[in-house]
Amino acid sequence: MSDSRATVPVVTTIRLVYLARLREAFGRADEDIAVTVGRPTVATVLALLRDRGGIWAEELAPGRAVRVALNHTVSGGDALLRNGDEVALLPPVTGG
Amino acid sequence: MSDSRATVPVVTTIRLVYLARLREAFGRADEDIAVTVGRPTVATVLALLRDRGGIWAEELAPGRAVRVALNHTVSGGDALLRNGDEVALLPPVTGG
Amino acid sequence: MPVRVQTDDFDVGRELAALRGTDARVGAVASFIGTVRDVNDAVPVTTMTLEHYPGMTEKSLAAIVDEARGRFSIVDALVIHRVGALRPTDQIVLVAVTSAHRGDAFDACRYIMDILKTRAPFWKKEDTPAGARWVDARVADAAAEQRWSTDP
Amino acid sequence: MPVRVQTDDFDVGRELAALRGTDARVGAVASFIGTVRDVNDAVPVTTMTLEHYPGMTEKSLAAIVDEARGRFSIVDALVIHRVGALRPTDQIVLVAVTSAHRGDAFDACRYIMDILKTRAPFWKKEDTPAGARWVDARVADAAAEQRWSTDP
Repeated sequence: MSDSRATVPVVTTIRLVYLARLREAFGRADEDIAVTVGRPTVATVLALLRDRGGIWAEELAPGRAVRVALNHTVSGGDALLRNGDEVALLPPVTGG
Repeated sequence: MSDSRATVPVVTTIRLVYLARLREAFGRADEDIAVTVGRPTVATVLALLRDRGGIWAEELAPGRAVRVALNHTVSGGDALLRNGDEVALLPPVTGG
Repeated sequence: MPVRVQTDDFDVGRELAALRGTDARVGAVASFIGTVRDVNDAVPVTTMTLEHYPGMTEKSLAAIVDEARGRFSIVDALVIHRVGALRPTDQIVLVAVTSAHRGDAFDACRYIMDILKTRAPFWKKEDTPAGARWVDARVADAAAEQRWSTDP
Repeated sequence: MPVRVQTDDFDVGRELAALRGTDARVGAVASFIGTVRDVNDAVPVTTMTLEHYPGMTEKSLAAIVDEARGRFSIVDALVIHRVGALRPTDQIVLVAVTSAHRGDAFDACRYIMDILKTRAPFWKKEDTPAGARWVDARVADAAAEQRWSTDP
């Protein structure tokens, strides 16, 4: 019993938000994804998105100028994610 | 006759303007002075004023921060003066 | 509230008067207004749309103002940034800073603008004769931000 | 006329709007307002009187604006300086500059203020509890002017 409980995958639901040019490139403003990896990070989510291939792999290729905001604060790839977190992908900003 | 004409002193009339603290120190806003020196300069006028002694010698002593404007433009001591020129004495400015 | 994101235009005179209030410690008010030009990178611009990331934008602007407060001796600061559809000559952004002395007012105002340009989540999309295009980030803006990190 | 000396107050919003006009080359408006503080060098100030040297003042301010035009890429500039009796929180001076880009607008606005402070023939006399006193020129202002002469 305790063994079977340990093998039930932990699901972390993350809200993804795509801004500006990325919203148009991906054809959506936001989505929820379920991450089943243990202790998921921002990098985990980016890898999952790249695995979709096509425009996803292209826009999120390493070296592309995409910033990530975790719960409205700019974040690095190793930030740990918790259920309900909001991860936004931001192209270079051009306000002011 | 030609000799006596040469000895008639040339008179250059200069309008002097005293600004701000200097106006109060000298007790006057402006005055006209007649300079009889040939080819008078700004320095000539300053020397004449210093020769008055007292507050004049004190305020216009070399090294004091007094600027001179000749016809509304800041000027050095060797600027030549002509009849009707306006020479203003300016304490350090404090506008803005 | 020193930070606002809004679609409506703003009245600079009224905003500066409100920021100054009756505070007689203030001797200097530095301000900056960004406006829409009718040409960008040599291409005519007829209209533009400014979008942002609600929630993060206000947080980001407030953090920039706080950093300015930490770096410079200022009395108060205001940032207003518009979003939505804008046309040439429209006002986009107002940054205003009050201080006892002009050096801090100028520095803080410029600092806020420079950092806002590279960090606050706003994006411009321009309508041009060749179609709509997202504005590219300017290298000059990154350089302007960098300038502040070499300060003591 | 980009330079005015007047006893009347000025309306910043109206002045900036007039300076910008409908010129869609303008992308940046930097402005500075100097205001009367109620304390100077730790002494309370109740009122002050600003005097100037009529004729030279306008010429001096116009020359400073011309120098700014020569140094920076600007569209237009405005300087308004008040004279006469002023009280704490009153506006003293407005310097505003329009440009395509913010760097030139900020630089030119600050340049004009820095040079105005050390060259334009204005003098402040403050009324304090200990009596009236002419304001001393500030060392910091001379340093601010000097900063510009080390530029290329």
